[in-house]
Amino acid sequence: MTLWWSTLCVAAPLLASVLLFLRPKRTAGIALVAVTLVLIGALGLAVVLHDSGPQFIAIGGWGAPLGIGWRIDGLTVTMLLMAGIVGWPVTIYALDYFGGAAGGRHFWPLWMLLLTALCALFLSNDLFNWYVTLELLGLSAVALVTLSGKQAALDAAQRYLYTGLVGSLFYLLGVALIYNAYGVLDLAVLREVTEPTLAVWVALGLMAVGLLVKSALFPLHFWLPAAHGSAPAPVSAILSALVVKGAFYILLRLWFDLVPAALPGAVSVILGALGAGAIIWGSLQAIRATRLKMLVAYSTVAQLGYLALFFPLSGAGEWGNAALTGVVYFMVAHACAKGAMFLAAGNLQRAAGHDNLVSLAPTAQALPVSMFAFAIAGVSIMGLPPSGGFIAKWSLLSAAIGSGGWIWVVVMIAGGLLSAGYIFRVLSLSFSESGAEPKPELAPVAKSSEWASLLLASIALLLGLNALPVLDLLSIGLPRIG
Amino acid sequence: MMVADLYALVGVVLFVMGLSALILRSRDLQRILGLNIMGTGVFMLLVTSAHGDGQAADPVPHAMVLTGIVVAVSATAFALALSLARERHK
Amino acid sequence: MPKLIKRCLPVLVGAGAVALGALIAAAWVRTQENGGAMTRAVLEALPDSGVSNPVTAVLLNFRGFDTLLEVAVLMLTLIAVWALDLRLPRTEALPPSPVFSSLLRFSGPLLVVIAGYLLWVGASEPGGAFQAGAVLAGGCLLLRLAGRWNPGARFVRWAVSVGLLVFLLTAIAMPVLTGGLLQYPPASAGMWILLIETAATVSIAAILAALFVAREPEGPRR
Amino acid sequence: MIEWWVDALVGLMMLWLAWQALTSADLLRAVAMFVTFGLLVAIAWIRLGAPDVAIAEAAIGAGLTGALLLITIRRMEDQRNSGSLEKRRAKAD
Repeated sequence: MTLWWSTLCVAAPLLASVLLFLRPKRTAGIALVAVTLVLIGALGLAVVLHDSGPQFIAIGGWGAPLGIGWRIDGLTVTMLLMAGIVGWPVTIYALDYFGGAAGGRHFWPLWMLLLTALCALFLSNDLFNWYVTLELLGLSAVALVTLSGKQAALDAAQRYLYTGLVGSLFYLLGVALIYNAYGVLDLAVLREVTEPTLAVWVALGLMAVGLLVKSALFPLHFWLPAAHGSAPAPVSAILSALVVKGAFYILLRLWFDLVPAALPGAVSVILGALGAGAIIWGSLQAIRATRLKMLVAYSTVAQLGYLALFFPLSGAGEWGNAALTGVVYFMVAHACAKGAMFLAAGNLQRAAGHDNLVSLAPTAQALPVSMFAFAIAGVSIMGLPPSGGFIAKWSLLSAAIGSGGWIWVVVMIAGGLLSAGYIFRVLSLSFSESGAEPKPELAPVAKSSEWASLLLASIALLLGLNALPVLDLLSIGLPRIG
Repeated sequence: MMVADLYALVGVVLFVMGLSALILRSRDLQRILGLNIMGTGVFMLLVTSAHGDGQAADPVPHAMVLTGIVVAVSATAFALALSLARERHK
Repeated sequence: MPKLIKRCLPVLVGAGAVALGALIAAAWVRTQENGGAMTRAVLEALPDSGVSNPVTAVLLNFRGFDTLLEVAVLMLTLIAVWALDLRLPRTEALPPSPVFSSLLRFSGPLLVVIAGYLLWVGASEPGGAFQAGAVLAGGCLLLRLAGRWNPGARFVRWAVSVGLLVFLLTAIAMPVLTGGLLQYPPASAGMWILLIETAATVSIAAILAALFVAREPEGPRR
Repeated sequence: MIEWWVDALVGLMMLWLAWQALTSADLLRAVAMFVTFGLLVAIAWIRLGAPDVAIAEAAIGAGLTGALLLITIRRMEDQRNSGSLEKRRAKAD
């Protein structure tokens, strides 16, 4: 069964992309079916995992080192579930957003290819296969950014494209160094043979730089705000919620399987410091932003900083596992909350025809469901109980406290306060006086789009209320550290 | 010095040369050339890693480079079209 | 101040490039040979792969999943270019010239024959779907630029996606036959690979040619 | 011994052509240099015992990429000309 469930996650969206390409005028319902199948596949894998533990699949029947392998453990399945859970409301939202527009004809096959790339990336355990999935993911993401056709989006897309390609080439150069030294691409084999030589260090450094560019860690985030802020709303949600997580997932895998135990502490402290920089800098930019979608995009820069805090905390002995749980939970909670925020922001933008914060108050008051969704998502982003963001930040915080990393504690608390600053800027729109001004003409927003954002926000909340099953799932086959 | 080492060195120089051009050049077309030359540098390292002394060459890096060349031409075509689209809007 | 930075930038980038290059080169040169275990593994499995050119065996069999995703990358780029809607003139045909049309009469069929040859020998000699597809794309473009051929929208869409479709359907049909994803039955592996490669050649040619034309074909007028 | 010099020559020419392609102010010349560079890379693949890659490099890396670069330069010029034409018309109106 493992084979069928995992194949479903990759084959369903890929087949859908071909069908949607062949029949551009057909309804996009095919996409909804494909996303549902991804979700079913991920759930099926969760059941298999629960019953019989981690699984390996040798594609082509060759096995390592000759063939490509899929590895299915708690981390894989959690990520696949994340893709399916975020993908579903986004697809519902996009059905209306791109429904009649000419751009939709291209959106659907591109979105399906992006989902294929993401699922293949999460399943894979092979250095070169990851390169191909990264290219598929990166190119489809850039193509999706261009769909609005505006000059700002095209400029952002170009910067995104060039940066992404450089990131891929750095990664591939690292792969070449590893292959030159060991002649193997399968991570499970490499795990056994790599030693802390100069070649391995340089290779890991190159791969890490490439992947950090792609996951937009400060100060390599320069391409993100414009790209995420100028893309069509459902695309922004996909990019912020899912695409940046793909590169970070590979980094996590490399961290556990390739980084030799004798890691100089300085490296992880530097990564942590960059994370701290991201949290402070991104939050301040979000507080200063004048456009709603730029605010949400800078919030992503800040939140991605928390992912990097994992690195200094992972070395904290027994607390390392709390840090790992925290960072994975953070990825999922952030995906749901940030996806919901971008969808809600998109509703406001569509209704008002712009997203300038100063004159958005009447629009916000006309769309209570979207604002409610934004508020719930905000609770998770701030890390307040009872949300998924709270569980994630609590795990990270307890790892920091337990290991005596007080500096990280201070950063996390400061980050929480700063995020409250920018989120309340948006929420205050609902309560500000606007009676004196004439009511602006608002474009209609589909009910399904409003409810899609609320659904995704509610899942972020639910992740906090019902955390145990997810925590159990992601701990299956998770590398134990410390 | 072995032949493979010579080409590996050329590959490294091509990589950093392309990267520098990408940072320093301002015209789209030159930056795209820089990306392509960077890629060729990586491919050269991959192929030299397959080049053992006297023994048969390892076909896996050859296959990887073939894949890489096709990805590179796809990305180039997209990058060129994107720069054309930006130009039109100006 | 910005002027100073602008003047210093090439020097800084140059110095950084030299340092990075030196680091990579040092890491590369000091690496021991990897012993060739992968080469031995490939040669050992080659008789079961259905082809005798090891590169083709890696591309279509051992690491076929990479290639499947790569064909998806190609289709993706074409959709991405079409989505940019470049508003190019409807026809970019070259002006008719007697030299060109007589050149075409020879080179068109010749390129198709070369493509077919490259595809066929790919099983045992250097060559294969990508090389054949590129040559075939050249032939299609020559015909198109001469104004001899303007394929319809439906044909283009099928030609572009048939490679991915056949590859994917084969991949997910294999578990029924052999129990493994993309795992061919050893006896008929060569046939399956040729089937996939033929479809892929058509698609690669169509996509590369369409990337050059860069204009989305319109559907039938309503 | 003589083979060593062939490789050194190919390597140096590649570097020189790449440099020319990246620094030339004339874009058409840059593309011409790049295509020549691609053909030399194909020779390098043959020297390194990778004939499959050499065929692909010559056909795709040099041929097709070169064609794409050239047509883009031409389209840029066409676009600029027609763009200025439109502006002139708009002024005349």
